[in-house]
Amino acid sequence: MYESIAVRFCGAAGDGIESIGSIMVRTFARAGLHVYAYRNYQSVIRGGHVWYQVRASNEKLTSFGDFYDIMVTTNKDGIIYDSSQIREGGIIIYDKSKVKFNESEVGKRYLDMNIPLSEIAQLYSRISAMQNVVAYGAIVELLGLDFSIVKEVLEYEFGDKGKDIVEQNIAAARKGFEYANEVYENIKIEFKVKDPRRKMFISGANAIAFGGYVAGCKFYAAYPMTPSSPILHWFAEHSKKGGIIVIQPEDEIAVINMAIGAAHAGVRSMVATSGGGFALMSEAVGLAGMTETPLVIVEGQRGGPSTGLPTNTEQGDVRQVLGAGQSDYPKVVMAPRDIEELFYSTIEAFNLAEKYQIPVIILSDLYMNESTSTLEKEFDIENVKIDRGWIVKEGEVKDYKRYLITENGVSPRALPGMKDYNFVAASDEHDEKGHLISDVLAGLPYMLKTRKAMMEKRMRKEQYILKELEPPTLYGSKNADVTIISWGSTRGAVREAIKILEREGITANSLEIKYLHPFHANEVKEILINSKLKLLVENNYSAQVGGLIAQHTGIILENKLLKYDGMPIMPMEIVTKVKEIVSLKKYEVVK
Amino acid sequence: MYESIAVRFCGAAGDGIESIGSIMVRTFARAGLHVYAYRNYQSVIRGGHVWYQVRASNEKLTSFGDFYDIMVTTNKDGIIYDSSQIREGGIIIYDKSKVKFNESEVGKRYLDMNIPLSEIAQLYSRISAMQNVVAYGAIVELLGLDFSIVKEVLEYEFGDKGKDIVEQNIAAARKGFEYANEVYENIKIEFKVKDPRRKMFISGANAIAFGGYVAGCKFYAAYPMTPSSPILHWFAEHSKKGGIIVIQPEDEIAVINMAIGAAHAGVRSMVATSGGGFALMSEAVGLAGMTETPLVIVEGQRGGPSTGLPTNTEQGDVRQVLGAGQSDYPKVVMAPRDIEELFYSTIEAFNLAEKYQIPVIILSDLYMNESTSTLEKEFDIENVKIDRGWIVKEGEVKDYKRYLITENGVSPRALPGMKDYNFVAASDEHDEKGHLISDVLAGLPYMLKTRKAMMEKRMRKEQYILKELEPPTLYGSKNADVTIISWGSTRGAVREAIKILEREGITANSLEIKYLHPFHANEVKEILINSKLKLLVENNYSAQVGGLIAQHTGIILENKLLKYDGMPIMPMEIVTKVKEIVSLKKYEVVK
Amino acid sequence: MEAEIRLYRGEVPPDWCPACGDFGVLNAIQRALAELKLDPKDVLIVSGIGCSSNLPGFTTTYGFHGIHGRAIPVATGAKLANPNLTVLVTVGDGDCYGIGMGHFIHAMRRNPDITVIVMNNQVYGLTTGQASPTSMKKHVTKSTPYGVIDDSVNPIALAITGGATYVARGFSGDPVHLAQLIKNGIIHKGLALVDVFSPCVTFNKLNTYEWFRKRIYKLESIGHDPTNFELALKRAFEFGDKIPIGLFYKTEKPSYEEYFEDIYNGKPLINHDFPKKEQIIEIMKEFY
Amino acid sequence: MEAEIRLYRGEVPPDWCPACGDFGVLNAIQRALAELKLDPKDVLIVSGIGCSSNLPGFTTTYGFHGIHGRAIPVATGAKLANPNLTVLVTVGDGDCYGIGMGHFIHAMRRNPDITVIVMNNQVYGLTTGQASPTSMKKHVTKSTPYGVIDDSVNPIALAITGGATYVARGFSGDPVHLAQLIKNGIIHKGLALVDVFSPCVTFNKLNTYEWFRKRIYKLESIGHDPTNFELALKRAFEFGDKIPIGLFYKTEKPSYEEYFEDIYNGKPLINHDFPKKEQIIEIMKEFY
Ligand SMILES: Cc1ncc(C[n+]2csc(CCOP(=O)(O)OP(=O)(O)O)c2C)c(N)n1
Ligand SMILES: Cc1ncc(C[n+]2csc(CCOP(=O)(O)OP(=O)(O)O)c2C)c(N)n1
Ligand code: SF4
Ligand code: SF4
Ligand SMILES: [Mg+2]
Ligand SMILES: [Mg+2]
Repeated sequence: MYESIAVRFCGAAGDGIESIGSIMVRTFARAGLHVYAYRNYQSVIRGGHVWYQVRASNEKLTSFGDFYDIMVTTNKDGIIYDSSQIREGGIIIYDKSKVKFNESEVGKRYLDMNIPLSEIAQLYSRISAMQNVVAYGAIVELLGLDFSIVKEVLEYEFGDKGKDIVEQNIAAARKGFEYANEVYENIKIEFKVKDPRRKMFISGANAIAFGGYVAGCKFYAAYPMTPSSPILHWFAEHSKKGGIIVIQPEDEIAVINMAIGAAHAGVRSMVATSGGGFALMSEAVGLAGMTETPLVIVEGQRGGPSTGLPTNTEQGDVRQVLGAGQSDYPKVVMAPRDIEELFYSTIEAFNLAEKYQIPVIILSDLYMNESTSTLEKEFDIENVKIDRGWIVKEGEVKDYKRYLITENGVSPRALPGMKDYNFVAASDEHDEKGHLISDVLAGLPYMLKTRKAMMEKRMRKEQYILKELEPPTLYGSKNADVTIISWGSTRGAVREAIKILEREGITANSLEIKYLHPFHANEVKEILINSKLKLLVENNYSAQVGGLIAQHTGIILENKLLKYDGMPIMPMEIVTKVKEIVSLKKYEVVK
Repeated sequence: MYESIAVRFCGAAGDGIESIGSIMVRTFARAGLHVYAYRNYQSVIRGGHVWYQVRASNEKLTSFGDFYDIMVTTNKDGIIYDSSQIREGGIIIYDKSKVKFNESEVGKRYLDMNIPLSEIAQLYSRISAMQNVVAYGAIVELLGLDFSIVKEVLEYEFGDKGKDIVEQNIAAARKGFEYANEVYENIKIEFKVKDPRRKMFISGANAIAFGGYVAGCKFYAAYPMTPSSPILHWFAEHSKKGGIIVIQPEDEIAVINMAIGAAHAGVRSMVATSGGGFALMSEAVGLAGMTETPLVIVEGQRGGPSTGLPTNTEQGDVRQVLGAGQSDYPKVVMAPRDIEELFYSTIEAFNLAEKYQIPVIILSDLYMNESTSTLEKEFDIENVKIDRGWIVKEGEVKDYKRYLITENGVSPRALPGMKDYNFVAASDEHDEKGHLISDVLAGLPYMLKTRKAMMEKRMRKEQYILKELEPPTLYGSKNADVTIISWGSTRGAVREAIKILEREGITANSLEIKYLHPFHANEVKEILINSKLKLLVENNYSAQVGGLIAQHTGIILENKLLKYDGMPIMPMEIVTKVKEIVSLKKYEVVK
Repeated sequence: MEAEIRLYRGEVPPDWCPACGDFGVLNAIQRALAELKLDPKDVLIVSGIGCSSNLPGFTTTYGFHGIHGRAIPVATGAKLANPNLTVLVTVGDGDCYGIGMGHFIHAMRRNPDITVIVMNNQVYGLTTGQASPTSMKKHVTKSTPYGVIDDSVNPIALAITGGATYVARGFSGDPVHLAQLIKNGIIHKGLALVDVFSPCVTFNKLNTYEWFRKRIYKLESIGHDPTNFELALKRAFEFGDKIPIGLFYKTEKPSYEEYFEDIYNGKPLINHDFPKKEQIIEIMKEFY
Repeated sequence: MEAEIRLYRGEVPPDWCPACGDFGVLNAIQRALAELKLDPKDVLIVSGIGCSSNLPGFTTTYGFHGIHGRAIPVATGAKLANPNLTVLVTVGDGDCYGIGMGHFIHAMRRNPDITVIVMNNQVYGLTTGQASPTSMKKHVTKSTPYGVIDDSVNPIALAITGGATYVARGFSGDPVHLAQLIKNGIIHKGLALVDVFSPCVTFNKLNTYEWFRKRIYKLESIGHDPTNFELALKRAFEFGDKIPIGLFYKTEKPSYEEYFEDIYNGKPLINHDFPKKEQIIEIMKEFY
């Protein structure tokens, strides 16, 4: 009995790999299974080598898996490049009459499942992608799933293309199903569905977009950039239904300044980009900080530096977002740790942004934005809270001061159009009324005092924010041999690694950081001081969060698993590294 | 006998304060005195309150002084706002018939020196600035300097405006001189010049520009921004004489990309800006890192966040420059600690940039860029070394690989136009030949390996760079009671504070950090571990370099003097703070 | 009128140099607003950075004094969020035609209903007098001690070519005429550009009030037809002994906000409700 | 000719989709270089980011494949540093007319001697098909599922208005004609803009080869006079059933580098000496 099962579809860009991948995802999810899916592709529109791996299980999954059990490939690249990751004894479905390769090139550890994919596909369509549908039918059979689900899913997927297309696809899948049933009746992968209620599933990018919608985002601007473009696509698609103005301006600088304008006027607004676009935005992030304009900014990290690896993942932009814009201004930087959290964090981000009148940065990455996962439970819509912070009502305040100095640094926010609250928001340093002190008054005693007070007022917000951010806790047993420190998307692999380690007799727990700024220095320090062996896991070259931890706690983590080849960190890599440090007893002295 | 003497000229913008300030500077320097001068002004072109303080001494000065001895003011603002900083018993030169104020508004601790500045000035010119020239003559008399120097300096200053103007000015100054001599013959400030050889003096901005010229910079692009505009002005002025192409493009993004283009073509190129402009450049800084293009970038910090305090100083952009651009790439960030060092560091920056084919960031600030100081010795031109790094010669290399993997990460650099070395520099990840691996190959085994190797090759440079950067040492006695930690421009005030403390029986030494990246972690740690009381001094809100020290050494400095009101840190502030921590014995545990 | 104008006069007195052209522009804006009887609370003035960009601080309207070069995007965002606001942009030539050029051109093709007033003094005033994109060829400035070598940009011609629907030029020395141009610009549905010769008396010793007075003439005075695209462009290139001011070009096309009418559904975005549970659940069905 | 063209064919085969318009552009560039007998080592091709911007990697010349939107500044800097290089810019419509618009307009007024070739496919290809600044109104794309609402930019008209000295448009479907436009652009002293209709066969199902073939005609064929500014602008606005390709406009003005001739002193900057001790000491006198 398999705990989880993973299917990998291989092909070239343009072969419909993405389409068959999402069919597989939907099939599993509708069957009641949990799914985690990830796609590896290249920055070319056609050709190259692409794979889409869909993993399913009765338990909630947190990674697409180190290995897979079934491969479908329509060319030899899949076998040559990818067969080393197949689980010993796994199955490769391909058409021997079409896919030719030199067996000595690959260490054969799999079973062949030769299906005349091409011949069958051609019965129904000239599009080569149909081969994958045939194989898909065979997989459904292999796993012992009911064919009815195939019909349902293909109807959903191709419904808008017309009845004929749907029928063709179903017929092709059926042929695959039958072929497997007849020719390979002895090959079966036992896989019982425990809870047949269909599961909700969503991609990371969509979780952000949907979260934004639920939070009441009314203005979304973005310039396309992998891996955040799908957020733009979702918003554009839902602009009418959702009542959201969605625009694609000329560049990222216009994007963020438009969003600041919309936020200043009073609506919740959001932008999303990747590292390069964020660099361009960074001046205006400081503008939002200085003018105390609420704004949510999504930074989907990808491989850098510069254009780098535009279709691969990395967690390398921590220092960039923390250092965005000159001098100091209050902000929040949060790194949600899975797809579910991306949704809730986006709502949280809007609330923090408005409550504290600050820019909030959601640091995601390509791995998470482009992964699709089922959810433990459907999103909890009942308990969504909207906190718009202190927006004054007409008549509420006398002798209005937009930048009133208050204990928690938050001042009454008026929106243009309101009576008696007229003010100017300025990027220059200003007094409580918003009048510039940076020019006529610069250097004078009043200015020096006011400047100090305003800087302190703004920065005080961070103390209050920190108090309301949930502090990190330790996942797993308190006295574990090893504490694994991760942040953002790497948590998924860590959780799975812990399970595997447990089976091998090593207890590990995990410190999973979400808030990078402001930082829970005391809590993190407390946990680290009380933990034994420590391993930092980051998807970047220079241990950027490791540096942050040291900065705030004085604890320099020496054991590190750093990966920067563009691929996400996988559970087995962590397992291996943990075993290594356990065997070397690399205990660290807390310095 | 005064150790040093400081003169402050007060007035409104447009009153010629800057001009009289530099006349005073030149007068002292030509007389053989050391000078340190700083101007406080506002972001308005006319009006407001401006002062220019010129301090002189027989010893080298490192700050413009906490107090001054003589004020010249042509309006009451000087007296109202500034008289609290006059040294007890100092002299204020003003025209009682013009400058009226309520004596009760100021705590009178000075001597009046009433001179009919306006009446005298009007004899020679209708320009009100002439009043300052009269006062200047009086000051020369007060200090017992020879009048011949006045003639010399005024000829130099006004020579290009014609003989008449020169004569008018000299006559006005002479009248001031004579008036002081006759009416205030009993007031004298004894001040003997020890070494009458004239001293070289230069502003920080000019030191950078001149350093760039000496280093062989041939392409300079900039968009105006305080406090780096004077660098542009110097270069523009000297473009023909210096053989330098100097342009002012449409924005900072064009600026840096043009400079990268010029550097790629093979000339030394440089840009300068302030925080906001740097934010816009940050994407392209990463481009220089990825394409391994040598580039020198000057970031002159000023008060932030956002437009902030455009005419005041701050050291708040550390995190911004360290985090510039997504992911990791090799770079150097250096913060020269005085005007002399700005010159030498600019040359050093060009050598490092070309030797390691990286962007080098010089982090200066408004205080330093706009201060003028004499030098201990004339710039040492004899020993200027130019190191262009590994530029291949035609025929030198076979089977050329632009991004050859080498031990120190430095690859052979070819320039367009050279035979047989044709290559493409790409912002996408690439292999040794420069071919893109980011698209067609993404995710494939070869790509993963190559990516890792290229990332490591580039980052290895930093290890080699660190070895050749001069490590920080401790200034002052090894076993001092207090160790003051500073970086960049704050060193000047620290040095002076140490002298003052010494006189009061407190021994202090000082760790003065210049290189912020890569960082001398071991050396800094060693010094801090062995020091007793520690005080961090920074001109920003959040102790940005304090954070950097903690990140690299694990040592969190608890005692801090942080200033963020736009004014530079002054010696007496440090003295006071040191006394406070000494009295509280705030010893820090090294954690 | 003076009493009405006073309604728009802010607490903070302008900090411009005496006789700076920007006084005339401020005056003209206040006059235009007064003539239109706009409540200051319904007006949002957005600026960038420069002497000129300090303008919003001297009025009683709402304002946003952003960063250098980005006023048009900020204004566009604000207008989209709340089309009930009268949105003005008040910036300098460096801000709008230098660093802001990309936004300027793209705004023309979008045509949001904002009025862009550019105080064109042909120098960078606040940074003490470097050349600007409209500085004349050979002009000697701090950054061009050997004279400007770039051809100057022609904002009027670019705006017309770029698709602008109201393109005018005024002169600070004639604030009454200027006020009319601004007023009509505000009335105009769509983007109105009002480029203003607004002399920098401190740093531009070439393009002075005098210099302009000798050269400018009013397009109205020669019966120019502002609906004629080709003629408008022709006049736009006149910049020598004779320099036209007035309305160059005016045409009708939908303003940007009009494309979003089905989203507004009769109300500015800021008055829209947050999504309701049923709506959310409806959309959530996609994720199964 | 084929043999000469092969001289410019790089080691890496283009990774564009089969039938992508950019193949035609690559081909035309190689042909133009071959006809001019330029040594690949003396050619620098600068690009930004986009499918089109991958072009330099497929040639044997020197190249700089920079960041999105910034190719023109990089090329300008390189040309100034070494005017002996033949500098081409090869970019997409998003790169040049979207994010790069500010640089585009400012380049026109400077007129550096570079040749800017824009592969205009009216979409963002590499990011999988969003609308671009040249997308046609109402075009349905991933980012505009309800159709494009912005008016498209008119790069030809903007370039002419902006002061460009050589403005042409080609079609990838006619690489021989295109090669001539590019070749003459390279020969032209000053900035040459060659906008190219270069269909994205994957994401632009509207503006296909077919679509263009039905509409385009050659300006040469109607005897268009490219020295006539007004006529050039008029033709630039033709974009309906008939769409002109060919040379719209050509004029003479000094190229940017010419302004620096006294600095070059007959040699490109890269061949200049480092300052000599005496020169340094001479300048150092200022600081006394
Ligand atoms: C990104 C950025 N770059 C540079 C500056 C410095 N700066 C302030 S105002 C200004 C130019 C002002 O010129 P203009 O827009 O013509 O306004 P004016 O002062 O002439 O009215 C510049 C370059 C800045 N604030 N931000
Ligand atoms: C600053 C920045 N923003 C966004 C991107 C993402 N991006 C890559 S290519 C591209 C657009 C490509 O369109 P175009 O220039 O028309 O070239 P094409 O692919 O159509 O040839 C974008 C937006 C980026 N690389 N950098
Ligand atoms: S410097 Fe020029 S633009 Fe600025 S306020 Fe003075 S006159 Fe006006
Ligand atoms: S996506 Fe379009 S532009 Fe890109 S290579 Fe394919 S056809 Fe060409
Ligand atoms: Mg200006
Ligand atoms: Mg395109």
